[in-house]
Amino acid sequence: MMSQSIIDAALILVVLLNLAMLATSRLARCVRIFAMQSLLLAALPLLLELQHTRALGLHPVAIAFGAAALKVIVIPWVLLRVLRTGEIHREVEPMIGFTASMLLGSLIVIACFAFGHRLVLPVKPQSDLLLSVSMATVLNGLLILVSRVKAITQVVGFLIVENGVFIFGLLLLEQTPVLVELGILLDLFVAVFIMGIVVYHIRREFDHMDTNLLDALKES
Amino acid sequence: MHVLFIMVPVAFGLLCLALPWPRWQLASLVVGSLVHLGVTIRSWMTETSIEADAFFGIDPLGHLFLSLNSLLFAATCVYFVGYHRKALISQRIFLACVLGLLASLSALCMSRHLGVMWVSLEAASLAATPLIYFRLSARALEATWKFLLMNSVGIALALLGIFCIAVATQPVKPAIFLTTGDLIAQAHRLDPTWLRAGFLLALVGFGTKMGLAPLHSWKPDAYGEAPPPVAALLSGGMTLGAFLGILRVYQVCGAAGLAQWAGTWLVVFGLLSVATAAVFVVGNNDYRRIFAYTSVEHMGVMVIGVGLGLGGSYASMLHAMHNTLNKGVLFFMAGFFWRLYESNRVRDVRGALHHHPVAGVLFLGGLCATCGLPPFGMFFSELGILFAAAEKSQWWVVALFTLTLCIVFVGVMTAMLPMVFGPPPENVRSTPFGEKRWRTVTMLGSAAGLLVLALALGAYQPAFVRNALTQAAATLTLPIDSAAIVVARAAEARP
Amino acid sequence: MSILRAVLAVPEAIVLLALPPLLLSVIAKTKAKFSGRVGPPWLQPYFDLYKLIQKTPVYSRTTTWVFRTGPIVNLAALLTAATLIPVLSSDSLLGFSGDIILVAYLFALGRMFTVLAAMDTGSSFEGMGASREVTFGTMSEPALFLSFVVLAVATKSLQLSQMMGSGLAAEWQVAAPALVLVVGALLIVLLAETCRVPVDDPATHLELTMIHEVMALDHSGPEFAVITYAAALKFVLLGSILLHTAIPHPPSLYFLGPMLRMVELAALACLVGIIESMTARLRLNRVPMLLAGATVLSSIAVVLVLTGRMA
Amino acid sequence: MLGVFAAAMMSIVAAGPWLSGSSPIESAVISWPLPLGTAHLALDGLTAWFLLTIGILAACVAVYSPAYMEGIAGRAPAAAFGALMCALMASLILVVCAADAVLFLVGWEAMMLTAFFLVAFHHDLPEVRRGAWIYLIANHIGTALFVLPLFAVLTGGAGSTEFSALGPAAGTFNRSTLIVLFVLGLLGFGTKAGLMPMHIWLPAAHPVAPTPVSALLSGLLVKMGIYGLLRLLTWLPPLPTFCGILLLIVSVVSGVMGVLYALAQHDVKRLLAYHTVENVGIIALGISVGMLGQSAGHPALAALGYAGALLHVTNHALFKGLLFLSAGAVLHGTGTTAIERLGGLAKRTPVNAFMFLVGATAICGLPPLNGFVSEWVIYSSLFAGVFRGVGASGAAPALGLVSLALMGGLALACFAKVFGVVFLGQPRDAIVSAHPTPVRMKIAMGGLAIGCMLIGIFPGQWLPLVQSATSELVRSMPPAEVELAIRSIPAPAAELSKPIAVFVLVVIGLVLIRRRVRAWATALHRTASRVVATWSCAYAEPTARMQYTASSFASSLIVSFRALLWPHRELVSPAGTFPVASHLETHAPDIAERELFEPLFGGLARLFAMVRTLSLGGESGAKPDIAAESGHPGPVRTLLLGLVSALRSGSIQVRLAFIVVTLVLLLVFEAISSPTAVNSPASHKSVDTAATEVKP
Repeated sequence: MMSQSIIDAALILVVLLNLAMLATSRLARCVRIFAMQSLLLAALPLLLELQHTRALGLHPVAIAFGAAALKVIVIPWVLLRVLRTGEIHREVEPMIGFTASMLLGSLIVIACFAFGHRLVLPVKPQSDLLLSVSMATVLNGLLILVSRVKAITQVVGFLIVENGVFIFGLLLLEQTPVLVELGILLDLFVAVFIMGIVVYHIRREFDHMDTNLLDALKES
Repeated sequence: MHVLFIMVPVAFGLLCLALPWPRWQLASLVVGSLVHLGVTIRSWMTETSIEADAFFGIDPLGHLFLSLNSLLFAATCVYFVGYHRKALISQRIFLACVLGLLASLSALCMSRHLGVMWVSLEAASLAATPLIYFRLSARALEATWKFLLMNSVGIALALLGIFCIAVATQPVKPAIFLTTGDLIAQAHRLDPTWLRAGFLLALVGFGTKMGLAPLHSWKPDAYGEAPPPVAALLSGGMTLGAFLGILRVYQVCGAAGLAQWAGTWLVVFGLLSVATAAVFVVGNNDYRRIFAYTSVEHMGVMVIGVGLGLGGSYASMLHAMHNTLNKGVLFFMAGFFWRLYESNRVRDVRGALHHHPVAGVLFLGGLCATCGLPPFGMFFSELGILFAAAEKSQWWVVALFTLTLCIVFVGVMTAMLPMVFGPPPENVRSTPFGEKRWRTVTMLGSAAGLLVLALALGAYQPAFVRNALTQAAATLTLPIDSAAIVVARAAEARP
Repeated sequence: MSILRAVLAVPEAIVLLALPPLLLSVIAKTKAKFSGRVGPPWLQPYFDLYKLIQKTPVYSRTTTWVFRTGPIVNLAALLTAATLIPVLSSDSLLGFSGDIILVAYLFALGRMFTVLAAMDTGSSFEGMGASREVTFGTMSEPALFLSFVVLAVATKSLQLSQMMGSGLAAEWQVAAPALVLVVGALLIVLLAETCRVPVDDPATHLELTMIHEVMALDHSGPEFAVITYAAALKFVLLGSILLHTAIPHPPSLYFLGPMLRMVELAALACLVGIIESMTARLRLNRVPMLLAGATVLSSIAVVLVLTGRMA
Repeated sequence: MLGVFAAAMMSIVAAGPWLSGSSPIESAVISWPLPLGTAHLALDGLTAWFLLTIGILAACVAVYSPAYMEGIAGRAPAAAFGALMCALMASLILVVCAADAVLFLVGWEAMMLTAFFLVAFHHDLPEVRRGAWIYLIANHIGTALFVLPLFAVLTGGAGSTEFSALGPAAGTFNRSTLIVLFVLGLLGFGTKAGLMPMHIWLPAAHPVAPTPVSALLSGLLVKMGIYGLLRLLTWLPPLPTFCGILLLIVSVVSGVMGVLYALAQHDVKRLLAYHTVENVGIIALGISVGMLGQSAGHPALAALGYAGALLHVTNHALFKGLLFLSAGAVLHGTGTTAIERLGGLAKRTPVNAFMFLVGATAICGLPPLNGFVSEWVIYSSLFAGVFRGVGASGAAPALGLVSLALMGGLALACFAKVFGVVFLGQPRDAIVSAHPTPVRMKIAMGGLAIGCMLIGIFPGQWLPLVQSATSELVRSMPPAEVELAIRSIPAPAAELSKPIAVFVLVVIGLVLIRRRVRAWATALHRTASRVVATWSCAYAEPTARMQYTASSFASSLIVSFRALLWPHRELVSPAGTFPVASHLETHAPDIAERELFEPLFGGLARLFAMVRTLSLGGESGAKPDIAAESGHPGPVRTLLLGLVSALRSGSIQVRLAFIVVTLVLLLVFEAISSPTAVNSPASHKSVDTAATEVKP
């Protein structure tokens, strides 16, 4: 069926976006890539629902629109605003070089695909890729978290991890009640909001966003 | 009833935001926490029942933790009245966040649904973030950033773990909610592989929040930089919440017959934490960081206790109770010394016993309680865990446990005794607030209250306390060895 | 204890109390003979004691009651020991199982008070002597006890009179080598405890080299008499322990035994005199070697006895 | 203080009936809900014996303390002192009365803690803080590392914390477990009892504690270690001979080394502390004979050994208490306990001098005082051991005999030194003045001194009291023989009392004669005795500086035992025509402290410091030497450098990396360990079909 292939294509695109995120050197573009990825993810529940049962239930729609509103519009807006207000030096400054992190990321992706299709789900998922893609996304997000020095990039990394979890959540669309998922999205939003504030403060305190220099607190 | 636990703090928190006058804001903070405490006490009087597949309900375990939190918050709010300074930026937000923390922790303790639990825990950590940044200094900011990021990542992993458990429930038809009741009831039909994965992810996630080694590294920074009352709330209250998260998942694993497997992991992490604390306490020169590491140690002890099952989990509940009381005392005294000597460093604080006898005695009491000396309760809990390990004849656990605890004792005492004994240094002020005695009285009073409570509950255990603890422990251990599951499994196997 | 024994105990006690000074003069005579002199009259020690007793004492203003009681306690301890040690007849008045320990500790008590009396004067010489006394006493004690162990194991008894009586005579056939070693050890202990050459020279007047005499520097009059007499008595007691070990009398010779024992004591005194005339005093820091030698002898004896008993 | 006194009296009264006749064990479960275990108290012969000891000493200390603490005016309030003393009493009584493992441990730790606060009472002085710290750490390590695991093993086997359940459980253990248990007990309780080499806290804590506390420490706390060991032996079945020999060797070492170190000390209280080590060694000697007797199946021997140990427990409490109180009186009067500065106190405080002399005579085990009685029993038990050929065919008891004799001689030397230098002669330091001793202190000391004398002179009445306590210890053996053995203990005491009576009479007689003689001589010459300066070979005016010092007094012995002591002497010998400032000092630093514990703790601290600084920044020990490597760093070194610098920085990335790595490791470990985690594609299909057919 075609929706199946659409879903798979979307998932592959998500993974590619991860790698693109690893490769890009501009903060603003990182945020935008994240927004695009989120858009795809917001679309996914609808596609899945369509493929699964020909009608659209309230639940996936709510999820889709909540996610879209939050991750595609609000959060990127917050981040970009932080970027703009604090005249942040716009380079990414990775601890691991772009090519190296690219390679690592793609290795992760390969490993996840190799491992993921060996993992047995109790119920056959709509797409075999879901599992692998979510794992790949989570791990890539963690990689960004660990390898980037800018506070803002770390926020983005955290968001990527959340996206991976979101993809995993799609596996059990019919289970988790809407309330909980919206709560989760809300928490996510508040988290990012507060992060944004803190990042802003960091810039004001240290007039930089380089978390490498945040190491006054250690055992002596 | 359940709504009250959440709405009372929320309402008073909004009141804090609304009221223009600082004094009134403080008043509403104290009143709010006290009302919450009152509601808690009331809840002990009345018999509470749990409706199935409700998002909120009070089971013995949650009730215990809820009461502990409520008590700690009440004491801390009273303490804060004495502690706070006039020139305080955005005091209203701070107070609102304190009450928000209380609300979300109450929700956490009462939540019957893993998702709801996760949401409220995340909310708790978000409410805690501004509290850590209270001092508006660069160091505080750094601590805040580390706390926020690490906890968010941890919590995300925990969410992944919960999803895995959800995946594990897929074979169950008709589909069930993620309410703990259902999960435990249907545990034997869950997919073990995904359950294991879920447990491990949740362990790492909640473990980060709880501060188990090697995921603990945000703790010393946060506790060292946050204002001491906040550190007390985090180490005595929020860690309990994270612990509860682990326990919920552990309950499911236990019901699914994975208790042995999960327990082993808990013991491993516990021992690792106690050992880490041992290494980092010795020769440390910042007393708040030392307290942070003792917190890591106590988390480890609790986890070990649960991992050992049966007798151990009772001791673990006992330990959780005394940890809350004790952390309150320690950080209250730390705040007092901070005001008294204006230094975090151990070597700047000398001769407290001469300088301020009451504070010295309280601090000494807190130390003895932390180090597990009788008649304080931690002596009994640690002894109980030791005996439990011996009963299961896990000699390695016995050996490592005693050795590491001993090292922690040596480290803490070596560092802290000079703070209490000896002649005080010159050029320190006699009372932190000049002529304002009432501040001293409130601070020391709340500390003394907790300490006396710890002492009383350590030496003498009233029947209802014992019941609460044993019932809480029973919820952890009963499903594991109850015959029902075995029968159910047999029924499954037959066709 | 039979009536006869009680009756016989009286003359024995009298002889025992009267004997010691005589032995001193026996030693003196022997040494005189060896140096080709006539030597003092036989009863000289008794004259000395009488002279001392009637002198009025001179006390240092540093001293306290300890200075006066010291010699008395010492003498009392030795007299008590005399009721436990078989001296002439081969059984003792108050002997009981375990009295060897009491005897050893009575000697120690005497030493303690002599030393304290010496230190009471606050003079550096007495302090020096006291230090040496306790040093050598400490070192001779293990040798003494090990010898006791040998005798006890050999005779299965803890009562001196049984350890050295006719019971031992039988043992001499079995465990002769061990007992010979014990006798050697006991001889050394005797010389050390009674402050004789080669450990100490009572005749010298170089205070720096003396042990026993220097402790008595400040004692005068009756106290000094008591000290002198006590020294002699100690010689008799230790000597008779040595003799009962070396030459256990069979019970067959009834009243001959005590007479014979007196002769043997005199002979022992001669022997000591001969030793004093033949050998020179050891350097003080060599003395521990001698006592260690005694300990070694007796410990070898212990090993012999224990292994022998195992076989 | 009244409270302490009352408690002491009560304990004596409580102990009374149990000593007279061995009535059955009386136990009471108090309805006091503890978080763990049951509040179960029991009173048997052993308990009663220790209660008696506690009572006697504590009563005298209670009389003594107020006057003493008035004299030593510290900044700390007297009320706190009294309260702490009461707490200490309570915990002591709890320890001996507890019949439940948890309750016992509560008492045990409470005792340790209250005693710690008492030791640290005058905490203004740095040496007090150090001593108290060493006390706390040493005792807690002993408890935490050895006593707790011991009880963990026992209760783990028994499944209950009741003492009554531990015995049967111990019966089921195998040989190696029993040995482990015994060694744990030896280390744990030995630390409290101060057996070498776990003794280091005694010389640290005793000198700095207020004197009544030192008396209690040395007289009672240390005995609790002995109590614990004996209690453990009542549970364990007869142990292999090896254990008995081990204990014997340990006790011989602590006895001889203890008294040797004592000989080398220059501070009265520190010296007394080392003598405690020695006397504990003597007690343990008795216990070891008892164990040997048990393992060889000789009830008489076992009973004799244990009886000797128990007797010495009480006697040591008496005379060591007396000595400490008397030393306290010296401190109270002169303000110092430095031997070399004191002298001639017998003239100024004669009563105190007499008290100290009594204590000294008793501790040297000299007749006619109580020390001799117990040592005599231990001697005879050792001899009996040699006869029976127990313990390496009698060699072990023989060793015990010799070393006990050696200890006696050395103790004599040591106390001759102390008494002679401190109380006799002239004051060595002019500035040291002596106030008279208060009456209440005299009364307290008098009580103890009278106790020593009574026990020493009437052993026949004393020995029977120990029977019921001893029978507790040998209960595991055939009762008939045990009965006989117990009866046979006090038999020789009657014999012993005869010559002692003779001795006392002779002394009195000689004193009377001396009186008459002096009267007669005075009548003869019409001149009373003259008092002049010390003659000392005709020095015109001997000064106090010319006296023999304690160091010189002990030096000859110390030098001859230097192989064991490793003393370092500072001898500035006089040189030149007009020599100036020559002096001799001998110090014997504690081998166990210097060679065993300091390196151990130092090493641990260094190790932790390295780990800490490496894992979260700070001054790293590793970084410089890696950085110091000159030249262009290769890949490995770069990696190392990067790793180290990353670890040193408290950077957020590293900490997140910790989380990630932990997670990945866990999952990988699970995936590898559990085969069900990863299925082969083959099984995939079956699941698919299952899923499809489940789907409607």
